[in-house]
Amino acid sequence: MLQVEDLKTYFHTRDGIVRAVDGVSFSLEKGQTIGIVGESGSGKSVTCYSLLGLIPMPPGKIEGGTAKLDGLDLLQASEKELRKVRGKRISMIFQDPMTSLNPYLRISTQLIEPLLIHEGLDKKAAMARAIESLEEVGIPDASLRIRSYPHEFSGGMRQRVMIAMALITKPEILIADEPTTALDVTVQKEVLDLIKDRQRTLGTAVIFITHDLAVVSNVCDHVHVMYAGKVVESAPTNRLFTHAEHPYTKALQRSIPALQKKGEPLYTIEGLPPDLTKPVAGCSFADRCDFAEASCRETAPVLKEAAAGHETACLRRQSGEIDLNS
Amino acid sequence: MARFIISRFLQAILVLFSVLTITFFLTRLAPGNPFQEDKAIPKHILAKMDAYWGRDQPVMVQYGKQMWNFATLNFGPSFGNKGFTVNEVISMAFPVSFMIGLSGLLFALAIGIPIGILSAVKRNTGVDYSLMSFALVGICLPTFVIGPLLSIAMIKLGWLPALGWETPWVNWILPGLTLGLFYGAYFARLTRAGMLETLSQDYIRTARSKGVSETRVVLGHALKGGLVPVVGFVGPAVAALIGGSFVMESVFQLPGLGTHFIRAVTNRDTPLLLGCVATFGVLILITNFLSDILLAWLNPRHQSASDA
Amino acid sequence: MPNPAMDTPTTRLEEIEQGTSLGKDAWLRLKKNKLAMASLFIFVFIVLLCFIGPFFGVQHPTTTHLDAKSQPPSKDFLLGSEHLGRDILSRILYGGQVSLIVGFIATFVSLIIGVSYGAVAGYIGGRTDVIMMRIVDVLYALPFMLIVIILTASFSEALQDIEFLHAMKEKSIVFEPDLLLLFFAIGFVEWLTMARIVRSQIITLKKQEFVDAAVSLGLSHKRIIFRHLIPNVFGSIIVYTTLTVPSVMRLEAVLSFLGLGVKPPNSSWGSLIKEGADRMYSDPWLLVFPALFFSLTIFSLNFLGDGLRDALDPKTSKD
Amino acid sequence: MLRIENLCTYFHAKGQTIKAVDGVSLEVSRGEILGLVGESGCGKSTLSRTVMQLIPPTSGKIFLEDRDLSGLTPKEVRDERLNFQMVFQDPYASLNPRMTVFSTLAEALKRRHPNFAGDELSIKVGELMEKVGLAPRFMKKYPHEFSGGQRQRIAIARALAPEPKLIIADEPVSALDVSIQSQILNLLTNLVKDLNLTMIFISHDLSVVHYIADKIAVMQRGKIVEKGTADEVMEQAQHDYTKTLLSAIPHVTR
Repeated sequence: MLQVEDLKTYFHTRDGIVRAVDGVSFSLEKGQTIGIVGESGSGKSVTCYSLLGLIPMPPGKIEGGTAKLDGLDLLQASEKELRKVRGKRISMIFQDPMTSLNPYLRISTQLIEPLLIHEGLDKKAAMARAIESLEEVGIPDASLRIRSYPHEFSGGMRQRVMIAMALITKPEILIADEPTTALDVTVQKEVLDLIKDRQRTLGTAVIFITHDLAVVSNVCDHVHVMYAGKVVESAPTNRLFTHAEHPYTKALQRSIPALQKKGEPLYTIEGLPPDLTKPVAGCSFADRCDFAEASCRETAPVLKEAAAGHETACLRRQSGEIDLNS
Repeated sequence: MARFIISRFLQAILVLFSVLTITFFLTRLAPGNPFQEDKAIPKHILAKMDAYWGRDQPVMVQYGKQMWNFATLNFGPSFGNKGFTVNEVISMAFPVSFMIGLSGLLFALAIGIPIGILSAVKRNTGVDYSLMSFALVGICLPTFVIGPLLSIAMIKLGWLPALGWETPWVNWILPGLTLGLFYGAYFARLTRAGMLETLSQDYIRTARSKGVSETRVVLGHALKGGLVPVVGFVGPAVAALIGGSFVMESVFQLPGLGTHFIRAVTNRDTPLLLGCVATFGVLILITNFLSDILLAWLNPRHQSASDA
Repeated sequence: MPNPAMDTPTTRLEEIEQGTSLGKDAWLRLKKNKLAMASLFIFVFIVLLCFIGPFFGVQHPTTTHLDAKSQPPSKDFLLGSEHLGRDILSRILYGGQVSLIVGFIATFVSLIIGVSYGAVAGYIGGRTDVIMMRIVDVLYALPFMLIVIILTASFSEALQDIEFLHAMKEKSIVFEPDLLLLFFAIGFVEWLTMARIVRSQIITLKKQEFVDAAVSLGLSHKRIIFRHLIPNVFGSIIVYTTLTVPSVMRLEAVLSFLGLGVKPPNSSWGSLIKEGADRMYSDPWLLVFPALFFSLTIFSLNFLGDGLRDALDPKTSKD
Repeated sequence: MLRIENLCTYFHAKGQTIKAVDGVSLEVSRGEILGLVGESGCGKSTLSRTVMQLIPPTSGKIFLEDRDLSGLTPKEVRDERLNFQMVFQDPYASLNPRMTVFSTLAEALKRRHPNFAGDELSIKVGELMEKVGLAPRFMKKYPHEFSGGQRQRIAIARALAPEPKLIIADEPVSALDVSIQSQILNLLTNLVKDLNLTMIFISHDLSVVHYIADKIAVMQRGKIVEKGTADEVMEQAQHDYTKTLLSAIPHVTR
């Protein structure tokens, strides 16, 4: 359904060209849920924003690659074509519910907007659909509360409104940019279950962006791990946790406190995240990798199949010199 | 909402009261006597005149009387303008000043806001720089320079009659436009800053992700938030506009309250002075009141959390 | 992990690298902004011209040359002469001194009152803050033009006959009674916005965690205010000051225009422009040159202020 | 080391009283890490700020090494402050952007040793930086020239400078990436072990607290609903709020 090939998005800032997304490829089938995992600065959000042209240009610029949605290349599409896709075929929900809703407009005005634009409904019909969508996401006495303003809702409630707003036009794809990071653990669980439940009933495909490996393991079928603007590993979720094929993924898993025995010092990835303005000839994780060799710093790694549906971008793993799961 | 209105109204009364008190004591402190014409008036006559106007009573009594006049809205005779009461002077001159201020404000909003929005949307491009430097020109040239230049231009282009007082509505264009240009520049910069701030908010990105067209994003989503600082400035702007209207009156020879006010100050015509201050004070309080209500309507959060 | 019980001091003092402070960082960015640099240069040039120019053989501003009334710009009257035969260039330079002095001292007055008032209100908070801010609201609602007019008009005679001022007047123009009055009147009115800006900055700063850290170190209030709060508010104070000077000069010009500011024989750009505007049809250069100097100064100060704001604003520095 | 008895901190806003801390009693002995867990709005930050004397308590007692802090005069409180220091959550807000690392640490060091000066002070600052894993040659740099993780190390060094008896870490790692998080957690555990510190570690993330803390207290709406050793609370949770917390954590399914 969605095929992204070698996407490149750079930011031309005062201190040099930031290669935020440097050749990312992935695909998304109907009803599938994929996770894009990475730490801050890995380019996971920029990747998805580039698909919908939500990057501020300047300073941002899509340098190359294609993103085919059933034949339509989103990267080349005109603003008019893109506007037909946004909110109709692909919708988004964002991280911070406190700031993602317009504080000056009523919930009702913001909810019916996609219906007015994409389905040409009149206000009354759109209003009914909006109340119904609020009930579907579990907001009590929706018909009363729909006319109130965002600041009268709690964080968890607002995220539900966001989900209702994104799914009101029954899009084919939902991009969720860290939807639960700003929420408390208990509320996070409810929101995750809600997304899964709505996905089942509507058959929407979901791209889940997060830095939290544990969230990914519960929600996603397939995971792409990103580091410094590139995908370093992509695998079905269970294989990722049992047979990690890239040192960065393995290191990430070992530094999660929940997986460690008490008292043992946590595994730490030394050094600092890479400077995206300085391109690296070899593997950008080389300076922080325990298995790094001279060869890692010369040739740029490329994603290669390590097992069925499981790719890694670690040269030494591809040549079998190291085994991460021994 | 009612509690909000009442608390604002009480505050307004307090402000007006303190304004009048300050002004009264300021004039009292100032030396000199309203009757000191150039030709020396013998002492005893001066004393009799003082007694007649009650200027010889203890200050507090005068203060009390003056405040009573203020409360009953009649300010007694004006020293400077023989034979006219203050109320008459004001009722004649105030509409002129009010019209200058109003047309100035309208022009300022009409010029400032669209320019502010346009240069915010087209940030850091040729359009933005040229509009903003135009706004800067508006701020840099004093009103009494823009006025004459504008009038020459208009007359040369034959659009407008010369100065004076013939067809009423025509004469508001020039002073209004002059003030409008000046304060329009302020409003333009404020709107641009407000819009830029709002356009960088997350909910604008949400709107775009819903497939909303760019114009609708700017006018539908961003405008309300962007105008909050502008509405906040309307109150103080009116206070400044009144000052500006004085200048307009002398540049375009319009018989407004400003000229009377200046004359009242220079020759110590306290009743007229207080009358003018009260009129202007009320005008400002009304506009502040309106801008608060507009602000509350614009920004629902503002009203419920009525700030301290 | 470095073993914490390190005995030999490994800090070789000479190895310490110098960091770039936010101030230096801002100066570098300001340098890149050509517009701001150009306006800084223009402004400094005008100030020097006004204060040093007269020493280089410019006519005395008040001597009248009856034979050369209302001459267009010529060899001996570089910018022409006005109806009493006085040289325009010298009047502009001396007038410039007056306008600039009024601009800076009135701004200085508003800076001192505004910053301290705002800092105190912001830092103490609670009821005192509310009361102080109510007072500011009262003053804000005042038609400040009236106040300035009342002050200047009613007290100008009073100051005339104070001997002390007469003695000082010869020393320098600053002690001219009218000017003293202007400094105080404008300063008294202009500090309100500065107080509000400083107060809101202090309040947001107070919530920052590094202030809590300073408090939990048991530092004195004085040290917290001057070492932690004021340096972080400095940026917006500088920016706003560069925007106050032009607005104060404009206020002086309006007052002079209404005949309440600088009294003849002294002149300021405001009074010169007024005279020019009166005779605009017959001798346009009387209006053009003073207006040119006046606008150029305000224009450059405004652009400088904008440039400073972008340079000092951490948000824009990160993009 | 620290004993809190029935501490209450109430706020009065718009007519009703908010019971942020409502009768909390806790104990922390020397060299021990107490984990304080609770969701946002449960009052854990208010509790830490009350113990730090940044907010006056409404009632109840706080004993530091059996010395009652709530009864002291403001002057005594200021002297006592050196014994308990705090590490904050947001690395970008907890350092004065206009002061170099050197002046920030020197200011804290001089509180305990006013006589330090000149080179001796620089060396002491250098040692402090090494203790938290930072290269001393960066001491003259400004906070905006460091990454989030490095800034948190500077904040920890500042907390260590006056050699406090108790350190309260209020969500020190929540704003950091996982890889940086583990660096800071290891640093904290080593420091507590080597310098025999006492620490209260506050977080909304139960798994992080379980890893680092010896004892855990779970807080809900101003009250401590469960107390015990780390393993007791994790394995045999009594209170159902703790159980919901535990079940809500997305465990990595093997």
